Amino acid sequence: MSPGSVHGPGAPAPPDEPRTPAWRLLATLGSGGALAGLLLVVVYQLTLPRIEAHKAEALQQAIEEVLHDPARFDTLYLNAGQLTRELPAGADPRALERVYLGYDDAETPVGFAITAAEPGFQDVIRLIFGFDPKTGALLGMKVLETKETPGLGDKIEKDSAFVSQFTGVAAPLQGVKKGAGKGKPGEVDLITGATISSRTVVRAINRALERWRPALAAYRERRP
Amino acid sequence: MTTPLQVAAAPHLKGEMTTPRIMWGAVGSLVPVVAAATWFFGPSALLVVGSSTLGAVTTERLLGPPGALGDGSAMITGMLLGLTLPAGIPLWMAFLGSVFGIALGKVIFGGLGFNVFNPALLGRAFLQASFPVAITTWPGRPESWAALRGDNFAFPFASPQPDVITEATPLGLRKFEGADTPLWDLVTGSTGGSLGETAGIVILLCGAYLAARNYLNWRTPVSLLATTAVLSGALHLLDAARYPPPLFMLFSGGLLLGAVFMATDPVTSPVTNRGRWIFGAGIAALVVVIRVWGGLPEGVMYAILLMNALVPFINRATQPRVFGTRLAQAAT
Amino acid sequence: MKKTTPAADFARGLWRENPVLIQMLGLCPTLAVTNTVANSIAMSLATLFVLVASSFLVSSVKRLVPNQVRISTYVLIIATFVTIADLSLEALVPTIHKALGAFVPLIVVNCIILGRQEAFASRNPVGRSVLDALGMGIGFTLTLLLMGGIREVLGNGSLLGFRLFGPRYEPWIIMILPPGGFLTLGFILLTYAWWRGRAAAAARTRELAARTRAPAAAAARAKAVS
Amino acid sequence: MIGRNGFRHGVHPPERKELTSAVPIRRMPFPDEVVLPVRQHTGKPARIIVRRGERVERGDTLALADGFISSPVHASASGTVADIDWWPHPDGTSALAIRIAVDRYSPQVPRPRLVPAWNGLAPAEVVRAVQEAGVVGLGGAAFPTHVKLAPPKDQPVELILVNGAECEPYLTTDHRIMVEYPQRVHFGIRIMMHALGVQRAVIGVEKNKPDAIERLRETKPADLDVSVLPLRVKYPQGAEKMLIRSVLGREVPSGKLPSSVGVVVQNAGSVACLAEVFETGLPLVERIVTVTGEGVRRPANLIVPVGTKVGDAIRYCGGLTEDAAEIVFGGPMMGISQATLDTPIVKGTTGVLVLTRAQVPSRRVYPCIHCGRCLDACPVFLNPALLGQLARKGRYREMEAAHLADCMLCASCSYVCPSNIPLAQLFQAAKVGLRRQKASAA
Amino acid sequence: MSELFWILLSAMVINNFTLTLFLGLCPFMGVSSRVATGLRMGAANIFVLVLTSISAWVLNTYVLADAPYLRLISFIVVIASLVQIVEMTIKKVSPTLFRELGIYLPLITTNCAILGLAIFQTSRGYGFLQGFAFALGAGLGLTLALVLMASIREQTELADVPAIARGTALVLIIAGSLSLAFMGFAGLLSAG
Repeated sequence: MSPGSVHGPGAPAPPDEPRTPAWRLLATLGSGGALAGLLLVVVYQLTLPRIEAHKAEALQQAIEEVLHDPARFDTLYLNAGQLTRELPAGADPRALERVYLGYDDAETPVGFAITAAEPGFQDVIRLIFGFDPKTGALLGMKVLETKETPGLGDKIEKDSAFVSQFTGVAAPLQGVKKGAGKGKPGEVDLITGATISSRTVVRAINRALERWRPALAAYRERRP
Repeated sequence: MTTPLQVAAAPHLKGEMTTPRIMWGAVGSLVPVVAAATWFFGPSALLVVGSSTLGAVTTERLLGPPGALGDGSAMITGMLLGLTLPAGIPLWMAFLGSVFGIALGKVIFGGLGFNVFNPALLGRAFLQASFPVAITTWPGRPESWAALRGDNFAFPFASPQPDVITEATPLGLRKFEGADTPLWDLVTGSTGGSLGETAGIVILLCGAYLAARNYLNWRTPVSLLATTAVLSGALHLLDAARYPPPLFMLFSGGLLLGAVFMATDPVTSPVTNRGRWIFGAGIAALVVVIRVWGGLPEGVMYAILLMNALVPFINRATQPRVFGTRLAQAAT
Repeated sequence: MKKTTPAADFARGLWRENPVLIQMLGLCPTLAVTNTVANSIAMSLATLFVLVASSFLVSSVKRLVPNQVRISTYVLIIATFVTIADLSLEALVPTIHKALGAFVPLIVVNCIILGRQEAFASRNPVGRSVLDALGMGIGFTLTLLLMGGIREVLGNGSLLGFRLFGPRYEPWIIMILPPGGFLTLGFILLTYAWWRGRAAAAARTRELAARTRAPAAAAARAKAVS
Repeated sequence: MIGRNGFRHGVHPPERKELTSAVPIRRMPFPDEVVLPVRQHTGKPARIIVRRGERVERGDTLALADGFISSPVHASASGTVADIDWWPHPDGTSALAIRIAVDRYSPQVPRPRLVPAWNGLAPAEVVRAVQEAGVVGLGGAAFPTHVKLAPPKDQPVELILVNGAECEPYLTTDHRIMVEYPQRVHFGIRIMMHALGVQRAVIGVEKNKPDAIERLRETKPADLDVSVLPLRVKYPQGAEKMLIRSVLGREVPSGKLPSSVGVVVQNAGSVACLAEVFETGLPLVERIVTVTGEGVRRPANLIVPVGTKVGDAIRYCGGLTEDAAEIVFGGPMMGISQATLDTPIVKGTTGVLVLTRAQVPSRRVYPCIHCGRCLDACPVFLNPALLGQLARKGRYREMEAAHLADCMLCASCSYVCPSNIPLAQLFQAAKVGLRRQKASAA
Repeated sequence: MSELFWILLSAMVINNFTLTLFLGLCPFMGVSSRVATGLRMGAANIFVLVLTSISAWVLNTYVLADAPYLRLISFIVVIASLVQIVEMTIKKVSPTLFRELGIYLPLITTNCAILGLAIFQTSRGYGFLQGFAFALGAGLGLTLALVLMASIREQTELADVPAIARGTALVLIIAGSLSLAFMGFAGLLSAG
């Protein structure tokens, strides 16, 4: 905005104007604010179901993708180092970290879906991956959010050859240059030309697993 | 009295050095570098450098001020840009890079002398941002010297065919695979890399020649190389396994080419000598930071461009102290 | 203010006072979200909606609002409509909403909108204000489409997602990166200045020609008279 | 080089002094006409007191000093005032001048003493005598000598610095004077010491004049505290501030005169001239000038009457060569090229330099490439590159802030500029422009 | 600690607010013709950005948890009043500082970098310290871009820029080049 084209909110009124009583100013702003608030509440209520549905759908899609279509999944909250199925009393659900536990048709747990984030080449890469504590192997990986270079770094999301490697690979992962692997478990071929981005994915998963491992282990033990 | 008297302003004597001579001197000393590149990479090198030079010269001719070709600066831009590219890059990309560098990096500022960024590097940065894969694909050695590398003749605006064998640069090897290249290979140039990255010795000799003839100001490259050596040496002493030794830093990547031919571009480097020391050191520090902690294996191009942007600032900060002013200040 | 026709109110924003190209307003969305045509459309429609709705409302209530709290009220009105646009986009087209990210709420500080309220809607009748807002909004839209078009075609080889040049086209990725935004707008402005320069030169030539002809004609007339 | 015997920066143009450095000073016969501009010195022009047709003898006062910072003009030859009119002036403009048709058969013998004998004069009387004799600095700027001999009371002078650097290429006037008349130099120093009440003097001579250094040392009177200091050969060693820096290791503060560091600088030729005036009793009516350059057939050092037209001097030196192209008054670095052979040699003319066509090629100007060579050349540490760019855009005020006033137009920057940018010329124009801006603002 | 450092560095150079996210373009185009002005504008921005970050955190944590639809309105109102209060305070406390910064403060209200910061901070779920680092980095990045642009523009004033490029077009091309050069910082600290 060019300076001076608009007076600041507190710019003094031109002297030739009649003085407006303060109550009128407050009343105008107050009633305007109230009307705006009212309008927004209405719109919010109208759009909320669809927005929530979109979000839930996106989450469900991601979980289904990394846990390979589980029959259903539970949300587990991390509270004081423990994973709990129920929201602890009085806790703010937004403040708690969580993982998702998927079950197959026979109600057997198939694995956890865990989100992770690490700074990549351009900005933070956020992803979700499925992990089966029984085998110690990954079930799948899906990038949720990335601003990596189009055509290069965004291959972590779009290159199916890269993404499919995260199914069945043993943790912790080890990123290797394409074709330079020695056949060890846990090896993931990095993307040529997008080494940093693909390595960030590997690192994000490894770090998340490291962080979650005690809680996941503890949770398994308590189950019959 | 046969001739009418000429009237001219003082001085009536002139030093020998002229701007075209400086520029053409640089062009001349780039010839051995191009020759070395051709020796290492075969005729592809000549094609790539030729294409980028053609792009630069054509653009300068069409858009630049009349007669600007005579000063030789467009020629330098084209050759330098070519030398920063891999041998197998499609020729149309090399051409496009020069067009961009000259048009938006030089002509738009008013031509020679007014540009803020090194046009060759701006062209290179444009290519790197546009075609990150093609510009970091270093094709492997073909059977015979005369065979072309990569896909020089890709149709304009079309992608190159994926090359079967590729090489990695020493810096890439180190950054992404933790593999070291023997120093001897670096010095002799038997490594992968862009055209002007492997001829370290030739570049040093050409630089020494230019400095001896007073075509370039030696302070920038000396400051740049010394700071790189000191910084990387200190890091190397701290953790020899993690940080590469100074000689590796000096001889790998485009550091020498940048130090001798790009950081010394008078137009885009500081005008004061103190400024040149700072400029060189700043480039070196950025190179070390980008190479060691950055996401890219090589940072010379970005380091020089970033320092180019700082040049007006450095100039302002290193204004010479005018004769007789320190005393005046002391007196008051 | 000079009396203008409704057509002029509408047309002003399209070209002669184009908010982006001439007034250099609203650069942030113009550069930030134009890496695809789809994003450009979504952004410009949202802006158009906010602009028209705010202009309508501001123009309608202008007599009720004391001058001292004028700007605050406008901001309140704009922010309300932006929130509505934001929520609606999120509900209707979640993918595009995600792509636009924070730039939808940032419509609030798009100087075009507040600028039109202050410069036009607060002083003119409702109908003309809406026309003006429509013109400005469409001018903004056109610019964004131009930007988005250039950037998507060069940067991705596609238009609205459809590949234009076949699979062998090598995209200029820079065009969909931030530097590409600056460079594209810069290039558009260069082209515009070049075109205007040529037009001005042509006009000068015509004028000169007319001026040199006129005295000759006058002289001829004078001769004929005498 | 820091410390004694040098200053920082500067340039090394080819010296070319060998053309005349070994040629003894010779007296040129009187020409048919001499032209004496009323403005031959720094300060107010002299006031004319003769009329057309009047007869004048050599040494007669033609125009009186108009104020303290002014200097009179004397007839340099006996003859008749032929005309008083505008005439080409060596500075490139035209100026009011008195033309004297020289008596062909006049013996030109000086009449009895016009300048009082020096012995027994009080310092103030010396100053007056020097002014009345029309003595000015002969090194180029022609600053009235008597003004230098009467410095402000609050800045006591401790040292007389005799400038024998002669750093301009080609010129050998001072060189020959120091070789041929070293006693005069010493005598001049004695007079200055008396007038100023100073005990000590230093003569600075560039090392490329070893014979001058030797002769000055040989002839030094035992009772004078004078030392001869060899200086590095570098342009502009002869600039006052550079010379003081070289000899004393001190910088004259920006915007101040040498007297602020207790020094009076006088060029060697002027010192000798001072002595000569008191020796002969004749006012300043002739000077020694180097006529040189590849465009002159027989380069020489000549004694010429002040006001001799340059064409006459050149003709005496065998005339111009076929390829002569430019005639410069002064040295090649700061001299001014002349449009006509009728320009008179005045008191401040140190040399007449004729350059050939090959030496003055047409110079194509290229854009500034910020190579910084001018910064390395500027002896007063300015940033000529920046100043030049500001000058091109007419931003004089900013140039003033960047110390334009400290530029002494030595043209070292222009000399080294690879892009042939006429920096010194731009700065001179800027100085004029700035003065004008200020005048119109005031 | 390293996370905070990365947030700061990211907002400053890797994802520079102005050169990569296009926030704060108005001052970037308008107030970047003199280095001294640019520096002052930058300083004013850093100050307001940090204050905004703190107030956005307070709002998000204590006020807006249940009414996210009021976020935008609250932010814009709070920022406007904040700037107003700061302006008055500075005027009272230090008239010198007010002369230096005062005229830039009202301009900041309509600067999208400020609102952008609040929105980004919210959508990324930054806590107090993270928000602080983010605001500081963003402010430093803005200042850096502003000052670089100003010093380059001062230099191009001496250049023979072709008529068609004078003004905004040249500034945009320079900004594009700067943005291109800043790409060199990509991946910083994430390579390990």
